[in-house]
Amino acid sequence: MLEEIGAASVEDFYAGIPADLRLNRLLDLPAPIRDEHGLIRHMRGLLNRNTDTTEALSFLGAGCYPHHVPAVCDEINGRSEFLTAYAGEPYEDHGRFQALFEYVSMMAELLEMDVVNVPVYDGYQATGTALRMACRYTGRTKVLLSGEILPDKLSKLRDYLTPDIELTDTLDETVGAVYLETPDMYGVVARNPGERAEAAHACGALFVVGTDPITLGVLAAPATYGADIVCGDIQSLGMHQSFGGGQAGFIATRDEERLVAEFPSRLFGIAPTAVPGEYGFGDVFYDRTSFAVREAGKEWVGTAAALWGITAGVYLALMGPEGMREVGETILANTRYAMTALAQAGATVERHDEIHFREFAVSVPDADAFLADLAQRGIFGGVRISASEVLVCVTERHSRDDIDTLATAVGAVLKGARA
Amino acid sequence: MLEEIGAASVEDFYAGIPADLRLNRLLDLPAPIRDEHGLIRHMRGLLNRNTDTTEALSFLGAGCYPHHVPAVCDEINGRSEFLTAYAGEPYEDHGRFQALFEYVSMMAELLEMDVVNVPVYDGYQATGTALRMACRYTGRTKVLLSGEILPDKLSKLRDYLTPDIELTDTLDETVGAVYLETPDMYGVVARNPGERAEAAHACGALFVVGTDPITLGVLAAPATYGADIVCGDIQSLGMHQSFGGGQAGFIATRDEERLVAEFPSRLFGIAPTAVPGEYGFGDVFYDRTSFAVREAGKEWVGTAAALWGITAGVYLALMGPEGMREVGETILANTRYAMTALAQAGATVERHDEIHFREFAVSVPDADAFLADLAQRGIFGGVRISASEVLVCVTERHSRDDIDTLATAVGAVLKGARA
Amino acid sequence: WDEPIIFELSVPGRRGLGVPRADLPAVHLPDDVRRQTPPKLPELAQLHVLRHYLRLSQQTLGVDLNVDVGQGTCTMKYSPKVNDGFVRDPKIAELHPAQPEQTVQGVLEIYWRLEQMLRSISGMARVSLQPGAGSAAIYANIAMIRAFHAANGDSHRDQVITTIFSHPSNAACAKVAGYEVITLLPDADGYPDIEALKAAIGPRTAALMITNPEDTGIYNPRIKEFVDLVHGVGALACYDQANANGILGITRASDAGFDLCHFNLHKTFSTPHACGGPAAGACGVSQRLVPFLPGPTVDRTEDGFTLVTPERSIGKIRPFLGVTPNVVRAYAWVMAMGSEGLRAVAETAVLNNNYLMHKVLRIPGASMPWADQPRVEQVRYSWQQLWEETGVHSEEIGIRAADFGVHYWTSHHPYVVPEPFTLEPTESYSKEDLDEYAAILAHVADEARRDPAYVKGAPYNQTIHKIDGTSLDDPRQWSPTWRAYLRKHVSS
Amino acid sequence: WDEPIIFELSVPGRRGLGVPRADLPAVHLPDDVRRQTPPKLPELAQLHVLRHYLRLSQQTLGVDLNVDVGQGTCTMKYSPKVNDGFVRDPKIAELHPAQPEQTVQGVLEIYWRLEQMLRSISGMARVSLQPGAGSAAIYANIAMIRAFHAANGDSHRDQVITTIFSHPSNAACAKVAGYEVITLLPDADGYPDIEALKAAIGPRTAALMITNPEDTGIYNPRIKEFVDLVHGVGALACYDQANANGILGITRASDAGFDLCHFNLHKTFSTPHACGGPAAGACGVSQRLVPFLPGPTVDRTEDGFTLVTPERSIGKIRPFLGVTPNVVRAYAWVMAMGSEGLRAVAETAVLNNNYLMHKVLRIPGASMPWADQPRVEQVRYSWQQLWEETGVHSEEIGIRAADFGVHYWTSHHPYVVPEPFTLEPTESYSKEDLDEYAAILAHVADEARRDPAYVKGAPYNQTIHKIDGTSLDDPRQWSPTWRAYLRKHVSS
Repeated sequence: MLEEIGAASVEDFYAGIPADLRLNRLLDLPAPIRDEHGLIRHMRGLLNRNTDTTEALSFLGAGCYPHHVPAVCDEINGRSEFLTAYAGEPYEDHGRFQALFEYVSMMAELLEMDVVNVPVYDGYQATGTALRMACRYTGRTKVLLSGEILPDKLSKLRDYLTPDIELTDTLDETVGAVYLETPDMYGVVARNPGERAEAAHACGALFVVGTDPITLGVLAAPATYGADIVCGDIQSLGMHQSFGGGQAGFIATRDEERLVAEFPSRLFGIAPTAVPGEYGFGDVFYDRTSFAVREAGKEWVGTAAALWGITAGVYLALMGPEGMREVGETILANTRYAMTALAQAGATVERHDEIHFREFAVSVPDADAFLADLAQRGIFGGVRISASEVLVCVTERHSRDDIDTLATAVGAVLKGARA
Repeated sequence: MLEEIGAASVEDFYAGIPADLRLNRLLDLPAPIRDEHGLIRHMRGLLNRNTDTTEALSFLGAGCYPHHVPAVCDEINGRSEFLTAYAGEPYEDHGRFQALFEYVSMMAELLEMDVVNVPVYDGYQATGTALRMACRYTGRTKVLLSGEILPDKLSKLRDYLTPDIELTDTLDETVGAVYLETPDMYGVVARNPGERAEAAHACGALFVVGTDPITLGVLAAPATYGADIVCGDIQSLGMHQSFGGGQAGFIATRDEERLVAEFPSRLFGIAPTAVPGEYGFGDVFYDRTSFAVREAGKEWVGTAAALWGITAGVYLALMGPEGMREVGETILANTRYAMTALAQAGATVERHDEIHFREFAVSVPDADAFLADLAQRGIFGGVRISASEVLVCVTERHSRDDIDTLATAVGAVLKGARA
Repeated sequence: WDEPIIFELSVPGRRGLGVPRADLPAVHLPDDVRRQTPPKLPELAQLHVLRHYLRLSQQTLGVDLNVDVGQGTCTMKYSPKVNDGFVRDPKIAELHPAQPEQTVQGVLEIYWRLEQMLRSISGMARVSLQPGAGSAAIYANIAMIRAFHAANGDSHRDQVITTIFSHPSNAACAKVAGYEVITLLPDADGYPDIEALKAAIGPRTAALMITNPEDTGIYNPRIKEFVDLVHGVGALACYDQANANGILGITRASDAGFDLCHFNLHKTFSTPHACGGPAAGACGVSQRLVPFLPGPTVDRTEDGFTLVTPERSIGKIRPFLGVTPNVVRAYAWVMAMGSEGLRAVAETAVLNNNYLMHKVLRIPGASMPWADQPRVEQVRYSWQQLWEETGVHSEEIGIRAADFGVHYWTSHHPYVVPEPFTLEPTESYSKEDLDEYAAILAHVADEARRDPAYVKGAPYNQTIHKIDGTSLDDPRQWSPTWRAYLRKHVSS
Repeated sequence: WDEPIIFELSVPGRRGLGVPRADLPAVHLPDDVRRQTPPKLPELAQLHVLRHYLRLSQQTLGVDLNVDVGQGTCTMKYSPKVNDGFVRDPKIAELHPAQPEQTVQGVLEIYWRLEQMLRSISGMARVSLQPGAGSAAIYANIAMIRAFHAANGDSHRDQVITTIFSHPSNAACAKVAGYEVITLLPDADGYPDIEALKAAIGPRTAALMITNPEDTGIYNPRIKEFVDLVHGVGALACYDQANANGILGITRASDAGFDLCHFNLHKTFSTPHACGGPAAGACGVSQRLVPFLPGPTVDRTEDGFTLVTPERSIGKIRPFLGVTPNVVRAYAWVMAMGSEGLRAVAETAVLNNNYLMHKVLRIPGASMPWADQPRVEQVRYSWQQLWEETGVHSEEIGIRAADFGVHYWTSHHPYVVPEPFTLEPTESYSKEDLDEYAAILAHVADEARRDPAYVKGAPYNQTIHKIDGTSLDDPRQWSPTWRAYLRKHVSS
């Protein structure tokens, strides 16, 4: 090939790089493992130093949840075509466009809203953007947060809203967005959310709701009680925990031009083709994006988490309305059972009288010691949220026996701590 | 649907089954597990009672080998299309036909023979059929076996050749096939195989060679020393051990009409289409099969092991001539090293002076105790072939450390046994 | 894709995979055993191997991709994806069959449990899961029959009786086992002719090997009489249950008195067909044949599961214990179904078949011989009338139907039913699937009337165009490998 | 396949999956929180869901399927299949990020080791693997820059300088972080205009955010001067290394004096693009920016690997530690490459690019602005001449090229290069692949001359025909979901 080009060596092509910037030695990297079996052996050596949640009994949640991942979800997102595609046009990647259009369309039914974006990185990002959208829409610079929010998520929001937007505790006419997290970090389902919507709207603010779509087979869609923007993470819908690698964010609004104009992310729309009855797809209102107008666009857009969107679509198609209802019912029942069982085992269950979905906190004398003691018994008992608080998560994957096992262990640990 | 047909109930369709044959109760089966997660939990409970060969250090072979399986092999044979296809025509299943044609074509290069079949069940079956083919071809009814053959394989051959063919130790004009297994069950590579071919041919018998294709990057193709039919198992070429589920058999001959006529299995040939330059595929000489003429066909044909053929094709394409040479060299070197190391550790290595490929036997005072002792140390030390003989297998997957670990353990076990 | 043959993609020096090299002395091979010239395998980079085979996969049509009702007798059904995961798990994929028994208790329990399930489904005393496929199971059955008679000093029994609508492997396996084969033809009602059976049986009869329902989809209601007649002359009755899908939980092999039966795990119990295997067969036997089963069997003891070889075992039918991945899949499938689920499978399959039959028989030119008999899980239809009117053969209809993305099969040979096509819609397909399939057939039949030459010229909408198959039966031209092709068609 | 929208396949009552039911009392939900009407999700059997998505997958063109050199700036390369297996392993897939540290030492070590590798490759002091993608890494970098200046009392710095051939996210992220953006245009030689830089810098400058080689494939030889100038006014220099593939092991961010840089693991380090994510970004920083890194970092101690939050951390950029599956894949890829392998990657990519350039520039009507400058790993070409002669736009060429089974991209906006197309052939493609790609472009260019209307009418050979996109920018018509479509186009 060099010969055909008429070049003496590959060095010719690097002529533009000055000598003083050239690294004239090899990089300092480990010796390579050139055969596949050797690489597998090396990687298994590392992986075997992990204990995963199929080996221990895990009640960890706090933003990354152990829901069941249907085999068909893995089959589809493992397909070479979907796994290795990227930015094809609506023609050669017709399947990618359709799969993502179907994902947003199924989310739209769950949310009862007409506009849903192609996924952003994660629920934190989605929330940050939703709040920025609301402030741009209202032309205001304050946000009021409600519902308890995970510290990590708050950290992200604080950074991401800087410097344009400040957080406030007072609802008045300077507030651009009232945000409600439900279920919140404690799994608490907010009561009478419609009243909050009305209060927000009365001040001219948008009502932004953060939720988990897996709740929506049983919980009311926020749009039905007045949400203007809904956002959150879709990891629950068919993604493995993957040490936090399964996150993806959604943002949904009603179909109002001014709101749609505030999305930074891509929106895929259905369109006719030259053949009647045939569907094509394309970008809706592309000119709002940074791809189109750089810094004049809304925030930015780039590679985010499309494959998880396709996967969530597969999940919703497998589950259907009945499946979503059933999974919600099972989780509600398991959560309540676990709260009761742990209370009976001697733990102090916080907010016991509220409606909890999937999560609740227990107060313990020493959260670190409590969790370490459970870990000794092969149980990941919960996520530490303060020196005396542990967040416990149960999903449809947990059997009654699993919860009883936890309760027994908790009883023993607390008794030991008191002794 | 019942209504559209005009039937009262599904019972109408069972009208042909007499009442006294009807099972008027439910089958006696375990209660079903209707959700996927529950099924996974149940199956994992069973599977976790297995210790696999990535958890123990295994030197088990004897017909099922721990070669490296390239990731691309699993990717291809896991594709929904290949996994769930079956008996499509050369049009809608063009890809299946081409993949199998390419498999036989690559095997043909390795074997230096022009005709290779679509896989039969396994190497035992391939050998049985190859010997029947030779006897049909020669019109004779005796077979002379040489090279040491695994007892299970001999069991299969005895059954399968009954009643038409008998085994003999005498080479004379009544012998239809002289069979040579190389490497044989002890891993011994037969020396001067061409002399055996000449002796067989001198008596008018065909020379049938059983081998493992993974040897053929370094060992001479049997056709080059006079084999008329070559047969064996392809599990080594990209199939997992799978508790014996990865077997598939091949049979190869030269392109002679009378020999081709004796194949029971399908042969896929390349053929032109209506468009110049385009390739199609189809069955070669279909009228010899039981599909075409029932009991008048050659033995029988049916679903066998096509997917493993496609997989072996992927393996050979990934390896190429250099890869096949290298893997052979590595195995030869590892085998010799293991023989030396075990001898130095105090084991009696049988046939130490012969050329061994992948396997060799050691004599021990008590094979069961020897293996049990090694198993206690996390080592599957070999396959018991008699009360005092153990067959040891090493492949390219074994590192020098692995072999040293075995040798050290063997030394300790033998010392313990002597003490 | 217009994908070349893989040899055409080869570039010298390319490699698809690194191989472990031993840091050890090389072994010198003497000339008489050393390969002298490297094999002419193709040389490609990994991406190019992958791309090639991915493209070929896209040119293949599996159950997962199409309305796969056109392969009657072969029971194409959905194989749940979750079950593939169990098979890929190292706890199956990386197990060696000669491991110490205590290290494989999980997989042995799966073998044992599936055997109990199949005992319940068939009513037989024991079930071997060793055979590699359905025909191998048929062969194992005839080998047991031969051993049984030999053990009873009945070696003079040298005839096996089968029927023309039983799978060809019944006849072919009996032949391989050394038997003369007598084939019964259907009577006027489409049933195996019982008078012919009476005429055929006698002291030379070793066994009856029969499918029921036969490949016509007709259940022989006098099957127990057949079995009794055969038993009356001291022979055994062996049941080919490849067509069991419509009768799961409805009737059992033991109810009709059979001595042996077989199942295809890859048909009835959902393991995928894998382009034609690996499959898995199961042989069920009555008490008196238990000693002859292939060995070893998995037995339960107080200390766990253990391998035992039956006292008069016919020996090995296949290496090791069986096609383990498919045993695992079939077990998981039955566990997810349960007794009510299996019955629903049978009833849904039969309903689907009768619904499709209802639609197909409305297509002008399509018919069904012995139309008075009820059909169970499949139907062998005929385009005889269409052929008479248009000259278009059944095979040609099938090739044109494939232009619409479905598969279609005629029947085994000989074509007792003229211009046959055999459809079995199983429980996996929806009403819409069956409507679509029937609509495609109706469309093609209509095309055949309007423009028979067009249908005969198919395909038009597939990877390749009409194949000229003349070379495939000509020894001077046939090319069963690329090297044969190069020799015969390129270099000369 | 002419595959319907999934809602059109719905039949009431069908189910794709069973769900675990708790044998426990149901929880009663009050009206204010209970869903009143079930969501109108489609109802399908599992086989039908699978079949639908498998068909859609076949209508999608990934790296594994085509000669994917047409997405310049995005470095489409082969992602070895073996690495996907590590990610599917429960030891990664079933790990929760809040597990006790001692139960995740393996994955923490992978994070730590990959950080060491990227430190070596970039020369930077530390590297965070938290960002979810390249643009998120750019944002994290600007957030650190902002925190750095704030910590130094330099909050008056409110301008960020970038170049027009740097990715749009540099401008957009800086804007989100509150900065005014100044964009440098190329000079006559195609380099970022150093005089414009000199004019732009000053006490208000917070940072320079620049790609090099830029999206033209041209390496700016005065890059160190740029960095020095920026440093001279107390600002930071931040390197967008999305285009790093051609310079791995050739030159490092630290060599030119950069304070921050980022990599895209899904471009340069082979993790698959996944239809547009999940991806993974890495931020490298010099010593003085280490305290500002997103938290936590993975630190090595005597007791093993542990999580530490930097003292002045900007906080979380993303939940948890990062996109773990891609971190695992990237680590395995570098482990298989080593230092010589990475250098070979760069050199092969650059050779491939120059070879393809050689071929493309021979196509009449194709050209390359600033033709005198050498190109590294990609080229932004122009069909300006072809357009003038035929009226066919670059986008139309791309749609027609897709008829031949390849993908092709123009460039980011604005089109500084007229009628642009940007090709980056990476190390994964063979000479034959590049010849094929160039031949397709030449063929289409020739078609454009002979019959421009034909090219403008494309596609002809794809799943669908030419899309009428007028509705997509019309609020009354646009339909970003099926329910919007039904409301606007069907029910009314």
